[in-house]
Amino acid sequence: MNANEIRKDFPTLDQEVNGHPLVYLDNGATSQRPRAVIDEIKRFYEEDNSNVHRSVHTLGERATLLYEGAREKVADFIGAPGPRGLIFTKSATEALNLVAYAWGRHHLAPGDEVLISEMEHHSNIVSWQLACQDTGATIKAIPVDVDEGILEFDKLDGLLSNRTKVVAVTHVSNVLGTINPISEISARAHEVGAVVVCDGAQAAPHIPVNVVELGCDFYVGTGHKMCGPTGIGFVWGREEILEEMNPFHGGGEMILDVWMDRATYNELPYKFEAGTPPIAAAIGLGVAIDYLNDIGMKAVHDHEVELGKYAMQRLGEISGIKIFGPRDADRKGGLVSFSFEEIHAHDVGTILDTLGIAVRAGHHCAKPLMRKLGVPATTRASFYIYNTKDEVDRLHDGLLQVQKTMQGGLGL
Amino acid sequence: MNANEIRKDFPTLDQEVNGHPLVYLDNGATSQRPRAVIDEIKRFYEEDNSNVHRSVHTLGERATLLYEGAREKVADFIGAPGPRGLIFTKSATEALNLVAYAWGRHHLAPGDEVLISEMEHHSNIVSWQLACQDTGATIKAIPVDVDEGILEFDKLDGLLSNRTKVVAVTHVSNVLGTINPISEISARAHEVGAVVVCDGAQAAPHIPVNVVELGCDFYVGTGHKMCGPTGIGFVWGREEILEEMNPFHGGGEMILDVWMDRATYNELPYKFEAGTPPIAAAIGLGVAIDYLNDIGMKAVHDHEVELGKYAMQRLGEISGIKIFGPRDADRKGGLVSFSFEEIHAHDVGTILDTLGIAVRAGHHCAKPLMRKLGVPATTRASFYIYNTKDEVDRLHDGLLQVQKTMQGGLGL
Amino acid sequence: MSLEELYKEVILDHYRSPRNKGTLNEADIELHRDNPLCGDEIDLYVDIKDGKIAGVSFDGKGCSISQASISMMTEKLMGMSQEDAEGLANTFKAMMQGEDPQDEDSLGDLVALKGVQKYPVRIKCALLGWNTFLEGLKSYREKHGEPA
Amino acid sequence: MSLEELYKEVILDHYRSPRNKGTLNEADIELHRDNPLCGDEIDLYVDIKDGKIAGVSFDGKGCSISQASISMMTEKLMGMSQEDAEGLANTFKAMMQGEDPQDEDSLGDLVALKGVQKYPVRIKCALLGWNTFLEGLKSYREKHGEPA
Ligand SMILES: Cc1ncc(COP(=O)(O)O)c(C=O)c1O
Ligand SMILES: Cc1ncc(COP(=O)(O)O)c(C=O)c1O
Repeated sequence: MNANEIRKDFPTLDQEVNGHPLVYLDNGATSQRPRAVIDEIKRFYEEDNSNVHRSVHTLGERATLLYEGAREKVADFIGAPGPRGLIFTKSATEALNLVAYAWGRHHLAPGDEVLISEMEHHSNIVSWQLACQDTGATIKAIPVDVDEGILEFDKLDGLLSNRTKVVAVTHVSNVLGTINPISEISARAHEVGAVVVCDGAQAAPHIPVNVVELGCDFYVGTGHKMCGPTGIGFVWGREEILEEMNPFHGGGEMILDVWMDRATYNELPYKFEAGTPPIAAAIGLGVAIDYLNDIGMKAVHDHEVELGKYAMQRLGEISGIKIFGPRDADRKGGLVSFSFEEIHAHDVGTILDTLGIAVRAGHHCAKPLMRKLGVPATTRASFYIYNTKDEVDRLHDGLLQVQKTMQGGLGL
Repeated sequence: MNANEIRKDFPTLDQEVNGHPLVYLDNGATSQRPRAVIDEIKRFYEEDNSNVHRSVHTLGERATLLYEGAREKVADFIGAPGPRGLIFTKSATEALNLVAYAWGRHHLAPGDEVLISEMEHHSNIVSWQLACQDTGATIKAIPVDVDEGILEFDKLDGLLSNRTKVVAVTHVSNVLGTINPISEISARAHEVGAVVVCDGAQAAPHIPVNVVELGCDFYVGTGHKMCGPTGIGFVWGREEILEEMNPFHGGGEMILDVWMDRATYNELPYKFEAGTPPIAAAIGLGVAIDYLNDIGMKAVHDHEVELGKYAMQRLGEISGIKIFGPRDADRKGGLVSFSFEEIHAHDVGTILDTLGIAVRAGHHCAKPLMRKLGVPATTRASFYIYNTKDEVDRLHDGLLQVQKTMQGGLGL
Repeated sequence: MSLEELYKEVILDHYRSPRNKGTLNEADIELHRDNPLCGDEIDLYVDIKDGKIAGVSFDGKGCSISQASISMMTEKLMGMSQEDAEGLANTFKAMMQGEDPQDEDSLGDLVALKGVQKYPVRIKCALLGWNTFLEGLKSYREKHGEPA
Repeated sequence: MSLEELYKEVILDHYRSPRNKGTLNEADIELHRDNPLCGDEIDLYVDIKDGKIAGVSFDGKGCSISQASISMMTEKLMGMSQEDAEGLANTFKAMMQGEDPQDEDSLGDLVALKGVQKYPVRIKCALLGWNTFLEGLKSYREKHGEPA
C-alpha cells in the first residue's frame, strides 16, 4: 500500500493550515473521509433520499436496500455470523450505553460487579457508573502496568468472581495504543459467567477484527474513526443475548404492535433501532468499509506499525520527551502519546498547529488513566492509512520548535 | 413564495420514477434536502472535517464553531431563550427517549401517571411505556374525536390530577395533521404540577414555533423532516429542569472529571451530549434552518394550507374515499390521510408508485390511532414547500387509476 | 416497473374473485396468521388424506398481493403430495427472494407475482399464505410423528 | 496565525518569568480554581485596602497562555480601584470573546493575548485568572456589604 497514493483520495488533506501543508495526526479523535464516502452521501441525498423500511415507494425501497446493505458490510467486516446481531447507533458511546441500559439495567443487582480496566475511555467507564448507580452494582478495574503500558493480566483471576456480571474492556487503547488480549479475557470472563463487552472504537479502523475469534458477547465501533461519516456507530451482539434483552429506545420501527399500555417488539436487529436511523451516515459507512477492504486491514495495520516504529524512533531522539505505552510498535496501534516535563500539552498542541500539524492535546477522555500515568494531559499523534514518514519528520521538527519556543529565546 | 422556483433547489425531485416525473408526497416520513444542505455537508467533509470541542487545532476549532453555530440556529428557530437548553440527538425518537430516561426514570413512581394522547406517534407512546414499566407509573391518554379529528379537549380536566407527572403530546399529528393547542395544554398541566413534553417532529418543519409561547418544558424535533440530514434531532428543555436532571448517556464530553467509581458532569448542554455527536448532520441542519428562514415559516405554512385545501377539494371529488382529520385546512398541517373501503392502502401506495407518485401507506407508527379510526392502515399524502397543485392533480388522477385497476377491468 | 407488469391481470382476477375462499369443517391444519406491518390477516384450512392435500381453503383480508397469492396457492396445492407441496412453497419463496430457482416453471401462473420482488416491503404480503402453510405442515407432521 | 503572532515575546516572557508568583499572608481574597479541560490550576491572593488593590499574587501551574495571562493580570491590577479593576477584567473578557471593546487601549500589553481568540478551547485558559478574580471580588463585596 502506498500512502502517497491513498492521500489523494482524501480531499481534506490537500490544504494549508497557518501557511503550512496540513499534517493531520489526530486520527484517534476522528479520521478523514475518502472522496468515495463523501460522494456517496451526496449522491444518496440527490437521488435516493427517503426514509427506510416502511415505504412502499421506489425511493423508499432504494434507501432500504442501501441501508440494509451497509449493515451486511459492517457485519462482515467484523466477522459477525450475520447481520441480525448488528445494530446501528449514532456513535460508539451510544452503543456502549445501549448495552449498559438495555442489558445492564436488567441484569445487574446489588453485590454484582462490573469489571472494566484502567485504560478505558470515559464512554466505557461512565456508562457503567450510571448503570451501577441505578442498580447497586459496583465497578472494579483491571490495573495498568504503567511501565509496560499494558493491562496487569495476572491480576485478572483475582478480580474475576461469580459476582462479576460484565467485563467491559477496550480492544485498543486510545491513549497507549495497547492491543488487549480480548480472546483470553473473554475465555476467563466466560468461566465465571460474565458477559464480555469489547470497545472496538480504536480497533476496527486499524486492525483485522473477528468477533467470533475474540469470543466477546458485544463488540462496539464507530464510523467516524474508520473513514466513515460522523453520526453512525454500531454494536454487534450475540443473537441469543439480544433476543432475550429488553429494548433500549421506544419508538417507531422497533415494534410489532402497539396498544395504549403495551407493545410487542420487532425482530432483531430492528428491536434496537427505534426511530429514523442515521440513514445517509450508515450508507456512507458501508462505502468506507468497501474502501478499507480494498486496501486490506492487514496492510492497514502493517503500515501503521511501520509509522509507529518510525515515530517512536524519531521522537525518541528528542531530549526531555516521555513516551507512554508499549515500547514495541508491533504490539500496538499506530499512535504515540508523549509529554514534556516542563511544557504543557496544550502549548505543544497549539504551537504544532501554528506549524500546520494537528495532534491531540488533553486527557483523551481517559482521566483515570491520566491520573495513573501521573500527568494532567498528554499529546497524542495518531496515524492512519494516509500518513507518511515525511509527516513524522514534520512532527519531529515541530516538537523541536516547541521546545525552542517554550524554553529558549524565540530564535525563529 | 413560489414552489416551482423552490423545486429547483432540490435535486432529488428532478427524476423520473417508473417512467413518470417523480411526485414526492411522503414528506411526513422525511423531506427532501436542498442543494445548500447537501453541498455544506460535502464542503465540511472536504475542508473542515474534525472532531469538536476538545481539539486545539485549526480544523477542530472550525468544526466546533460550525457545530455550536448550528445549535444557536436551532435554538433561535424554535424561539428558545438560548442555546444552553438545546441538546442535539440523532432523531426525535432519541430526543423523546432522552426525556423518558433522564427525567422519567428519576421522577416517576408507582401511582404516578403519564398523560399522552390517542394521536401520538409510537415514539411518544412506547418511550413512556418503557419508563412506566421501569418505575411503576401508568399511562393515560386524551381521547381523539374521530369525526372532528381533534383531541377531546373537554376531557382534559378529568384526566389531569396531582398524580399526573408528565403530559406528552404531539404538536402536529402525523396522521391527521391536527395542530394541537399546546399552550392551553401546558397551562392546565402546569396547574397540577406536571411537566409538559411537546413532540414537534411534524410541527417544526411546517409552522412557526415558539417554545416560550407554547409554555412547554421540553420540545422535540428532527432534522430529516425539515430539509436537514438524517441522523440529527434535538430536544430543547427548560434550563432549570435540565440542570437538576440526571445525565442520559455516559461518555466523553458530558463530564467534568472522572474517577473510577464516580464522575462530575459538564455544564449544559454538554451534560447530555456524550460521545462524538453527529457533527456533519448538525451543521447540515443549521443550513436547512437558514434555508427555511429565508422562505419564512409563515409563508411555508400558508403554502401548505393552500395545498391542503386544494387536496381536500380534489380528493373529495373521488367517490368512495374517506378522508380523516379536521376538515378545515386552516387548522391543520399540510397533509391528507384517507382510505378506500374496498382497497388496501398498500395497493394504493404501490399502484401510485408505478405512476411515479410517492405516498405513505400504512399505520404511520400510530397503531392506537389506527384502531380508533377503525382502519388497519391509511394512505397519507403529505406536502412541503416544493409541492404544487399540479402534483395534487397527479395524485387525484392516480387515485382514479387505482380504483379502475382494483375495481374494474384494467382499461388502461 | 409499469402498472401492467406489477398488477398483472391474473393477480387482479384472483384478488377480485378469490378461489377456495371459506372454511373447511374438517381440517387437519387450521392456522391464523397476520402481517403486523400492513394488517393483512389469513385463516388457512388444509385437509390431508393419504399424504395428499385433499382440501384447502382460506379466509382473510388484505392487499391484492397477499390475497391473490393465497388464492393461487390454494389452487396449486389441491391434490398435491405433502412433499411436492412443500417443494412448491420453497420454490415460490426462493423466487420471491430473488434467487431464480431452476424449477421456476413449476410455478405456472404464480410467476406473475415475480414483479413484487422490486418492493421488498411487499414480499412479506406475497409470502403470508405460503409461510402459514409451511408452518401448519410442520406442526401437522410433528403431531403425526412424521419427520419434519 | 503564525507562531510569532500567537506566542508573542511578551507572553513567553511572562510565562518564563511570572510576576507576583507566591502567596500573600494577609489576603482579603483567596481562591483556588481550575480548568478541568486541561488541568490548569490557580491560587489567587488579593489584598484590598481603602477600596484599592494593595497586593496581588498567584500560584499555580498550567499552559503558557493561562500562566502569562494571570501574571500580566497581577501587574495590571496592582494599585487599581476595585471598580477600575472590575472594568479592566470585563474589557479583557470582551476582547477575548471577540467583541472589540472601545477601551481596548487600556489593556496595554494584554492585547498580546488577542490571538488566542482563534482557539476557542484556549480562551478558557486566558480567562482563568480573570474569572477567578471577578468571582473573588464578588464574594468580597458580598461579605463586606458592598453592592455586588
Ligand atoms: C409525530 C412524530 N413524532 C416522532 C417521530 C419520530 O421522529 P424520528 O424519525 O426523528 O425518529 C415522527 C416521525 O417519524 C413523527 O411524525
Ligand atoms: C476507545 C474509545 N472508546 C469510545 C470512544 C467514543 O466513540 P464515539 O466518538 O463514537 O462516541 C472513543 C473515541 O472517542 C474511543 O477512543
